[in-house]
Amino acid sequence: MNASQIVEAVLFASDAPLKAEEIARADESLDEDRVEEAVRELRVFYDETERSFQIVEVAEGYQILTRPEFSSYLERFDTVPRPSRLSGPALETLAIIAYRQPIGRVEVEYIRGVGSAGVIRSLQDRGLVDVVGRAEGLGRPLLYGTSARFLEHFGFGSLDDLPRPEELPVVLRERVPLLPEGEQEDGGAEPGVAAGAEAAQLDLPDG
Amino acid sequence: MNASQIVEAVLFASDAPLKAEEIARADESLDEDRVEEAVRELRVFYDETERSFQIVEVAEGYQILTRPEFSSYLERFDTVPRPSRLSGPALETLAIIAYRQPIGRVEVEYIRGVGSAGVIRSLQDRGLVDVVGRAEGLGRPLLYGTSARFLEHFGFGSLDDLPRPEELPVVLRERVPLLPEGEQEDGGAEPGVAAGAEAAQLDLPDG
Amino acid sequence: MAAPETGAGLFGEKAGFWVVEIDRFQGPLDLLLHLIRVQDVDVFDIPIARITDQFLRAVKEIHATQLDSAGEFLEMAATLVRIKAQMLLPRYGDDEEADPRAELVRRLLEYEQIREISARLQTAEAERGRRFGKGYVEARPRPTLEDTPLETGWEEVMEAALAVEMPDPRDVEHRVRVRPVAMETKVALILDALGRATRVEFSRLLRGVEGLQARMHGVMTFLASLELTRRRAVYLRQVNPFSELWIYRRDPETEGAADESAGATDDAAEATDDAGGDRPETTTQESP
Repeated sequence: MNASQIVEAVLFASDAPLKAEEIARADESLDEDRVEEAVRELRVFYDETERSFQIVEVAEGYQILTRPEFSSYLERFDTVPRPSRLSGPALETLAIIAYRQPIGRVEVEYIRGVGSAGVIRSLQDRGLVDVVGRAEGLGRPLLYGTSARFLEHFGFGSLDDLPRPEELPVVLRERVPLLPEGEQEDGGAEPGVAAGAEAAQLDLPDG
Repeated sequence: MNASQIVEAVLFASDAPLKAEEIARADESLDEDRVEEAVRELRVFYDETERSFQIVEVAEGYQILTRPEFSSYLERFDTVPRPSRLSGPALETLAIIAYRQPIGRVEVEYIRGVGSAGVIRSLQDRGLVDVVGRAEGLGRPLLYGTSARFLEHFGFGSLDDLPRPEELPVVLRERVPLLPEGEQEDGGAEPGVAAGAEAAQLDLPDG
Repeated sequence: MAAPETGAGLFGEKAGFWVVEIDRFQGPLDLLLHLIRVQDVDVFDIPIARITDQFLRAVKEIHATQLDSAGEFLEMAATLVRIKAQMLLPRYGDDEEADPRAELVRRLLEYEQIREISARLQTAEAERGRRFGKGYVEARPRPTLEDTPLETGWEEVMEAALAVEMPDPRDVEHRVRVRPVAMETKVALILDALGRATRVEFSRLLRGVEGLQARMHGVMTFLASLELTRRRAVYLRQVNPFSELWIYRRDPETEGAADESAGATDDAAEATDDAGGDRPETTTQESP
């Protein structure tokens, strides 16, 4: 058995992305570099022989997935599991958490303008969002961040694959700590996340 | 797309074996004979290029499976002991059981707000949590507590050594009554407590 | 004023009053952004009076079944009204920070950006949805969990313990925003005070309220007085900026002569009906 065959077998036998160092566990002869090399070989081979699947980098790992061109054929089969779709509020909340992590619930709610405890909880239940720490300050509110499953769900290789702020029509810049104005009645649960959270200060033009 | 590619994609993505006539539904250009022919082509190709997988025919139809020669790698991949960490839900559940033991599943679920049968089972599988008795009342529900292995792993001489800092939430610090009157024995019927919901995110592998 | 909104398809005139499909909006920022974008208003120079009017009108149509979100819309309404009031005050110098709209504009732009990002996430989700992983994965022996070395230390368990939040028994599935202050209570308070006098100072209504709650009480009392203004049960007077705000009882019979501290009628209830206020208005229905 050569390295490519072993790596292929492991990728074929998995329904989730695997990191190179995980794949390397399959045999003593493998290490991370050998695995990376085998992945490159397999990719070339799948391309050249026009396989219907390819190796995709997802969630900082590798996964064999069908090429998108085949979706219309596959969607006809009950035995092909359907991907799930998130609701608008869930996407909106995820967007905030992805870009501002680590971020507390109160800060998410201030940005959205609506209560978000239920959405955050359901994102947690789906494994898309994790508690990643606690803020300083009164009540030490929980801070949330995105998980590996978040990357998997959207097919991102890493957080770097998120659209860059400068590509967006509205530009994110360095921000001063978010100071909720009076309309926040969650008394005292000050989001003390100024330090870690990168966020936006949208400067107003003069006048 | 040629017939071989479509057949390959369908066999790859299907979670159950498919018969030739079923596969033919993927596209109008296909019929049973065309599918059988494509399967033959793919088999020859997989053989000649020494793929680690093959198309097998079982009673219910065709399926792509890893070749048996690779099973030892897969087994090794799975069983090489790798250090793992407790997931967020497992940590939360363990904390609740540690501080409120002996405690029943329903009470754990009440505090967490989500179904917890799966998490508790995985904590049992890890040997961190044991059944320590049964409660009075309807159905005499099982009560859980931490194990000797729990004390050993976290380096406690006895349960009296568990730190109880000021900031510990009241629900863990004191044995405040949990369920509102009359709901005490309302096993599992809590709204929003879906047993399966949390099953998938139990133990994330290390890394 | 009606024209641009109808064109936007946001409002529809039905049975003589305006209906807004508040369900279409994910929250007050969404609605506000819609009002601004659809009328092609410069977000850096929001005509706050007009937008506030439109917003308030939309919020009024929130149905009793949507009380949960009503609070959020009302908070925004209070913010808008406050900004509107501040815009009337003289501003000192040309310090841009002094623009009372600045924070709102920042929030709106930030929210718009988040919406752009969610749209892109949705696209990414759809693209990922066109690829399929291996459907069938052979069952293989799993290592027993008990043999698996555990790397988790006590600090992590402790952290989780500190994070445990006891859920509200009334709130297992949905978070019900239990408002510390009900606007309806404040409406009653104002009407009660005006039952005994023709006018009352705003500050008197807040007597005895202190601490963290004071601000919310202030906002809700102010909202209540606006609501009563809308129902034409009262009108507000303030002689100078920062001077006392007076709430006057309004006699519907003397409409137009409101300046002379309202007449002797005590028929506030009738005035309420007058403005179509027979719906169970707005926020209340609190859990105790």
